[in-house]
Amino acid sequence: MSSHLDYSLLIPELILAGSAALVLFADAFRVELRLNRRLIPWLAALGALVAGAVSLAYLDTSDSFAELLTIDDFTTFFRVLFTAIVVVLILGSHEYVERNVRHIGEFYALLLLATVGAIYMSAAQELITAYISIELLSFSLYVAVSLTLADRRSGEASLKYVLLGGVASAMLLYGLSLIYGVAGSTSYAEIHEALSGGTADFEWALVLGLALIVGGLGFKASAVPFHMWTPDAYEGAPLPITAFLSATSKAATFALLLRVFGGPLLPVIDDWQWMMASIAVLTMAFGNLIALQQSNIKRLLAYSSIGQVGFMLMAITAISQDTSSALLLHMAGYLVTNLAVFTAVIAVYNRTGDERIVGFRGLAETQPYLALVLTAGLFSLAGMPLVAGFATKFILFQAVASEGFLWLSVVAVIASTLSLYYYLQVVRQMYLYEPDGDATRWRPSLTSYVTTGGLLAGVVLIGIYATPVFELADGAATALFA
Amino acid sequence: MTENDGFVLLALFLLPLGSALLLMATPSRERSAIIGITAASSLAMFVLSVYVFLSYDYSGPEQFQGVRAWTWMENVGILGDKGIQLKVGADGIAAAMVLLTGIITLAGTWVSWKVQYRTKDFFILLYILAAGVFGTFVMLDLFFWFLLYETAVLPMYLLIAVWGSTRKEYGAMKLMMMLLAASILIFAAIFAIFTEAGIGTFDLEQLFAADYSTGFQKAAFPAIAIGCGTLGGLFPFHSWSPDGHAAAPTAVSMLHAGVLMKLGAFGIIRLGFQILPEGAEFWAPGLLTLGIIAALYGAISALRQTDLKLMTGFSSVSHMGYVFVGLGTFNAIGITGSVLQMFAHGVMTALFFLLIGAMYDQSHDREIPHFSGMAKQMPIWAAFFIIAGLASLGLPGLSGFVAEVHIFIGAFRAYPVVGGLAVLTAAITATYLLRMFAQSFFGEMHPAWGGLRDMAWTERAGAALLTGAILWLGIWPSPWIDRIATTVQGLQGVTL
Amino acid sequence: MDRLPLPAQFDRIIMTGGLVASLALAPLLLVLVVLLAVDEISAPELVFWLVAAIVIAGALGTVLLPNVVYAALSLVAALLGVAGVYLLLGSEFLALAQVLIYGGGVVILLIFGLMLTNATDDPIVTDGAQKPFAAIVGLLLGGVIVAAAYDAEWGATEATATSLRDFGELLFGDFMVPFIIIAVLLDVALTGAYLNARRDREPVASEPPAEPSSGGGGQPS
Amino acid sequence: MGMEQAWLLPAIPAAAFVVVALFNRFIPRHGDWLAILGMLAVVVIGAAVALDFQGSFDHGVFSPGLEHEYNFEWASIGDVLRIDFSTYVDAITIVMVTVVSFVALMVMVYSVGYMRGEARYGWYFALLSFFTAAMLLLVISGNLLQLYLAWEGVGLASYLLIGFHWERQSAAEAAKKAFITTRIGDVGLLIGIILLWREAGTFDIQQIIELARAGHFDETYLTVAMLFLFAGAAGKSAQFPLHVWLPDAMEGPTPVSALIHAATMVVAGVYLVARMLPVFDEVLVARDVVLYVGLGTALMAATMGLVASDIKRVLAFSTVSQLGFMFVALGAGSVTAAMFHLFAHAFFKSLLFLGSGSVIHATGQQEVERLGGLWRKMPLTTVTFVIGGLALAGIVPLAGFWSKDEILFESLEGGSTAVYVILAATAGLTALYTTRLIVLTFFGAPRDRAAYDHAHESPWIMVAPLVVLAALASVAGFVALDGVGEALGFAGGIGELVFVGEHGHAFEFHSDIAVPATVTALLAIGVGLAYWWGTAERAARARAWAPELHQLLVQRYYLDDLYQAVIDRVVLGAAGVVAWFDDRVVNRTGVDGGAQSIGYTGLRLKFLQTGRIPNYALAMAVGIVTLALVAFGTS
Amino acid sequence: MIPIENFLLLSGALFAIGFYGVLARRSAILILMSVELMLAAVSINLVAFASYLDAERVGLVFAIFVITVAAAEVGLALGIVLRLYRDRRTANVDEADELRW
Repeated sequence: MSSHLDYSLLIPELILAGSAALVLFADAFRVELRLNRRLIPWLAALGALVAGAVSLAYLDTSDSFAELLTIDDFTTFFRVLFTAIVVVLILGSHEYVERNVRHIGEFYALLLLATVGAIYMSAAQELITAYISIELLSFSLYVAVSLTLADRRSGEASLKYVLLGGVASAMLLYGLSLIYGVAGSTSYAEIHEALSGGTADFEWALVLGLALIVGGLGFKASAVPFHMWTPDAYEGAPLPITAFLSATSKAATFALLLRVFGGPLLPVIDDWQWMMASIAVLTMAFGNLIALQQSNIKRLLAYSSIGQVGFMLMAITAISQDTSSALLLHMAGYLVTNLAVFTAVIAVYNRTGDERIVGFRGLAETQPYLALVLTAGLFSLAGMPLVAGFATKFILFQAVASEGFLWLSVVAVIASTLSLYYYLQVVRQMYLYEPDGDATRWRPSLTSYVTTGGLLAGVVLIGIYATPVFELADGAATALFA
Repeated sequence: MTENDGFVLLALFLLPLGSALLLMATPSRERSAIIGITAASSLAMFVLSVYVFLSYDYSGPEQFQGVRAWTWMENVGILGDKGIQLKVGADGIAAAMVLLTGIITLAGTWVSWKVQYRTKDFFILLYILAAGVFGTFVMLDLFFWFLLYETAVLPMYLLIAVWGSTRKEYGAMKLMMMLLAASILIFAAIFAIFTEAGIGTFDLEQLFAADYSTGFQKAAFPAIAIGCGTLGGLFPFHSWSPDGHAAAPTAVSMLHAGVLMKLGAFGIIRLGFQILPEGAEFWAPGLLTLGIIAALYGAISALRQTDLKLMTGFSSVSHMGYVFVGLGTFNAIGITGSVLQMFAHGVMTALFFLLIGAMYDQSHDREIPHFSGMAKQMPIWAAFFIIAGLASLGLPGLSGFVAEVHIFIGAFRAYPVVGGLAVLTAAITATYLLRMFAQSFFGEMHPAWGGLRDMAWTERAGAALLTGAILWLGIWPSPWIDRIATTVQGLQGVTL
Repeated sequence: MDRLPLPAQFDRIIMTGGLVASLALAPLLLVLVVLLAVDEISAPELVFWLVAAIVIAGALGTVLLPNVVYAALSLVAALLGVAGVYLLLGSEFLALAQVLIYGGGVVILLIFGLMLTNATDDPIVTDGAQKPFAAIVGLLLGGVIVAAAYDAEWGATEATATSLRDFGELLFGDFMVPFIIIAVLLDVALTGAYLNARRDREPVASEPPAEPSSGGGGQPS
Repeated sequence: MGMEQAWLLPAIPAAAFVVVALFNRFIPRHGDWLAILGMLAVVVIGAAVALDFQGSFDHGVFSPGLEHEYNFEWASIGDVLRIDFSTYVDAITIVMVTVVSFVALMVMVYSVGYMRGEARYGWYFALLSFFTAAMLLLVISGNLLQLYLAWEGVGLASYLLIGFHWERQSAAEAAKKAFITTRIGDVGLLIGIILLWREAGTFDIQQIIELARAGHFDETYLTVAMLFLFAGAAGKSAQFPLHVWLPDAMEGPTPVSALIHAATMVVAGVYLVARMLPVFDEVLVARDVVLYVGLGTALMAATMGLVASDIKRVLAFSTVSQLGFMFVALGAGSVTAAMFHLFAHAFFKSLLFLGSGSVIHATGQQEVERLGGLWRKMPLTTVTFVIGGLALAGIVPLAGFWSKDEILFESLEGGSTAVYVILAATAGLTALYTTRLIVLTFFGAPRDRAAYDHAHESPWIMVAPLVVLAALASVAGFVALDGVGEALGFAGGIGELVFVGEHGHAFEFHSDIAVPATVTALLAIGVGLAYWWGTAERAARARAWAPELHQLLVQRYYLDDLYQAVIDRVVLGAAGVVAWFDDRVVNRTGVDGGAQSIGYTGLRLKFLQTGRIPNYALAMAVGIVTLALVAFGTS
Repeated sequence: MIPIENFLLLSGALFAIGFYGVLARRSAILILMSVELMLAAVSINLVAFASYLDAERVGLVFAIFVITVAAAEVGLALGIVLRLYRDRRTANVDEADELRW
């Protein structure tokens, strides 16, 4: 390995980590420094914003740090995506955090560090780095999930997450070790070479390794049957973290999946394609079927996000440059939609403190604006037209079908039709019933307005004119397969 | 139509969308403003649709007129040149359907001014629906075609569940889920077609031109036929229709039975006949069979219904059955007939629902046996109702006859027996309608309904508009037939 | 062994444990010696099998023993055995690290955990209801892995030792970034542990957590 | 002004309809005068057309192409399907136009008196105009589809007029029954039309006839087609088995019965068959069907008329029976006789109806059992009614005599002796029930004093049409005589003019037929007088002698009950089954069931989520192991 | 010398045993121990491959990282276990099933 250590490539992450440290510091010494607690989120958001802005400077570069991390359009895509997510989340949830989280310094620091991990997952081009990044993200989330100390569910969720996470990473590691043994290297490029050379000698070892990797990463992506932690963790976690789980950690995992299965493991696609396909089908089926029976909004969204994972796994199954670009497009649309939903839910929760779906009764009366945002978001998740969901799903499924997996995309369409049913359950509560309890109109905070508004705009915009996003995604995919 | 009329076609569905946005902006207190906006935009839509209909040049050389395309995205991912474009254009069929939509939207808007509860939201959703319908008719890009097709279905749920009556939630959910379950098949078909064509574009005209293996066509057509057919109330996928209509508020029933169900048949023509002619030819008999079953089935079920709206719903199933019979004949006369029937049934059934609504809003009762001698209490209402009924039972001189006779002729041409059954159905239709008249309109006036007032002016206007359409088509149908027939004769593989 | 940094009252337990272990090992040792004598296996293999035996025994003890303290101790045995394996594979540094981190740190942590959670109170009911399934799955998994291992043609017989220098260069040269990341990761872990383990739930105002400085230390440059 | 303007005939009353229907509230007298003026115009134009026609008629030989046809395209699909609006005028048309326009005029005038003070007075006249328009359109239409259009139009008019007093449930029911029954016939008609089109590729009647003559059609195919066509005719003309609606149709106002259900609409069927007779001639099977249906109906209706107690129903049955006569003539292949009888029948039957109307108007009573002795109070009505009756009975020299004589002759010619005998017997029955009717209504002792005291002669405006029609009923028969025709200015006499092409010879008098017929009629009248004069105890005895027979006749051979049963049991039963199927199988099982089962699956599945870490881990482990094992198996 | 299969065999057995522990044990801490075993198995694999097949010895680095992460994980997990214990006086994972379905 040539040690070409160009730290300038890592500036955005340094900024993120630095601001994380800064936030911790400020929170710790805020008494001495006479800092207002409210400043901290803005500090964190600012850091993330700067990082995102800086990372834009890396457009069209294609360089690598010590052949551990690639900085190309793919990475840039995700850098921007993740920093954007974290900014939006911080802005959208700071009231919630003030109310429900004691250690806000740690909270925001963790968000930022997790983002670093997520970015490196998408940038890694070598197994060790990838693994460490995964763990960084996971650990941050283990902790973050546990952060509503007043709520015992939070602790339970975190325990489940951490223990099962440990098992999962053990599985993943064992798989990686086998791959390492088979290919004799941890570098994506060299693995690709080795595997292209023919794998007759190690057939079983290889497929076992693949199976373990699929399982391990399937856990992170919460794919059935490795998804079991998801609903519990989502329900126990503080709402912003739930959002983060369903947004960043998922996206990062898929970035990694794209890198790994689209790169080093591509030569042995025949060995893992069917695994992905079967897991995808299982995931779609389970996620959507169980979601039909939920009564808690967090859990509902958890299961629905599982269902969504199924759609994305299809793209991995039928991986190719086209599907990857379609997947990236869908992911972008999905993230925006998802955040819109979550920020709206958070805003409502700040008012009602009620997680049950029936808690949304008559929202159309008391807060029509948020009701609209939620409806748009949920419809978009269900893949309805005029909002992001339809266009992105349509293109994703079409891409998968074009790769010869028509049956898979048909299953997907069935699943997403099914999903509409439970999304409608929420819409029903908001529009069909009068609010029980106080029916007085109320106004969410300005930041909620801004964030939800922005996201709603995004949802609609992607829905009716997804072209720019799609072109970015296509660029990223091109970089990935270059 | 010249190419610049593409802007008109674009305006056709941007207008309702725009006014929906405008309505969102207006505070819901400003009732007069809302009424003003809706009045203006619905009138504009009507005028535009009439213009489109009239200016379609049926002697002109090209099939699609007013064709205009705006590139949406191309050369990214799976998409090649002209991958997805916003491409509008109308043929004779579309022209007729656009006119239909314009008429019904106008009438529907008028009667909806009576809505008191969340009027603004109602109109927003209604216009989104209208936009979807207009768009589907004029869209020449498969992606947008389907997008708008779904858009037309989307608002249904809330419209019915919030403003509906009786079992509204059940009806709404059932309608929504069944229709979307059906579009699964359309999705599948579209994916398959795009893949099979392999030209990386959703441009319909190119997809028409592309060649598909016969086997593929035979495999893909049923998906489209059932997928779209469900929206068209094709037996046995019709059961959303009666419940949905029974639950829906007036204007929604009007638009839905009047226009939306036509989208289904329209889809079969657009995607089925025009993309997969061989498949269509192969499956035509099947379509015909289901159609005639639906016609008889709906009519016979209607005999037993006591709820006025349910009866109308089943009669819609029956009449849409004619449409499928016409399509199934796969000859020019039959298909022309079924397009005519789409129009005729559209205005006729819209009138039905308008009238039922006008009565139900006051009486909150639709049980036929509960009424008698209504002609005394609400003469104008009864008169309109009888006209609609006569149109529906295919009385010459009214819209129904013109359409049905074409279908009959076409059917006799292909399968005389089916033709005979179709004609028989018309007699059954007469039976249940006349039974209803004799029961509810004539005889001693039931004292309980002494309080009912005759139709409001808006309703009269709407009813008059629709009746006008019924009579016009009935007495002087050539404007329709010329436009439709030229297009139909252009369909590939269709026998004369 | 009494130098293990454990509370004194564990000595007896440890003694017996060691005794039992050595008794169990004796026959195996015998067999191996015989095999060595008839030249079936080489000397290093003999060592390997001994170490392997320790590891496996320890592992089994960890997952089977009803008494949690015994379980913990046999974990120590297993992990130390693993250190031995590292030695056999010729990487002393790893062996050292293993002993220090596990023997010196992790296990102590675990045992304290056991004490703090009074897991010692109910040493009997340490196993869940799904034991049989667990056994089946475990066996299957092991079988699968072993099958894979023996199916493959690894095409290498000779383990080569690694000099500490090479290792150091590798670690702090090419793998600098992962090293930094892992530093950050440790901060995160500590934060989490500390926040969750704190007994009082009051928001920290006065004393700052120790991490930030090291978090800053996580920064390169 | 000539045949080119034939389209004016329907156009004028149609216009009148629109104006009166929409604006009658704003027009003095609700616009009845408008309708009547319209009719006058029609009569005039009709005459003009007739003159123009006969002017262009070259004496003696029948020459095709003489008929006059005017087309313009109504709608067409390329050259596949062409639907025209076309008028066609020939002798038959002329007869129909004359009859329709004249009777309609009479009825309208009469109605001014009869309907005075009615609610919806204007609407009534509007409907009459509408009916006339449709009827005239029917008779001048040159193609079958247009004919069908008009056909349904008159059906609608009849529906609305029967149900004119819709507040009476019975009226509403009767209207419904009439419409549906005729509709069933119309199904046949439409099928027949389309079947003809299918082979001929045109709706134009003359072209179809030529093609048929040229043997373009397959024999059986044509037979089927013509039978369907005849089903339509039978429906409109109330022939067995579709005759049931006509008696009930008497719920309508009496003038309406006179116009629609005696003179004009009900003869549309006859007109249709006459119009298509050349085609029927190609398939004699169908023609025989026409003949025997007509014969059966004639006899059956006559017997029922014998016992009916409602004055109007008696007339209705007699109408059915007379229509039967006409069909027999057509079945025997003679347009002459049929049209001649149609012509005559129109006058005396409308006369009879209007007379009965005048009676009802005067007494408010229409049960013959409760009338009687009215001749003192309303002499004019009585006289005219008797004239009409005798004409119906076929007594020399009244109209009925000549036409019936012609029919009997034809039945012997084209039919068989049996047919002739039965028909003659029926004629006798006709005379019998006519006598019964007249005797019970106008003579003998009044049975219902109240009605009797209330009775009075009708106003002149009602009596005048009676007189006119009575005069016509007396003389209409003579037109058959060449001399009269010549005198009227019809070269070769109306006989030859109208019935040209049947048999070249001019009309001739068949003493061998006429004498026995007349004798029978007189005999029957005698019997009738003997039975019902005075207290009619003989009639009572006769009734007691065969009560079952009497019941059978009173119950109209139980046909109505049979149909009712069929509708209630079979049709509605089937409908019930289908409705049940739709609700249970298609809906609850198919749709809701599917949905619920999906939901249930979800419910079961969610309990996999036990919330316990070991279970979760187990799931993962199982997943991995399965993947690995499958992978090993496959690779 | 020692064939590599031996080491793989050892690690495989260790991994399986560890997994068994995870599935069979109730106490969160015992489960943690079992996870440690699994991770140890992984390290054995890595080191074996490194010293047998990889001239660059990357596997050793991987192994050291694994060990570190494992240690960190124990620390974090224990903290959470303690919290759980404070919340409901037990460290048995199957009693922590408030969140389910």
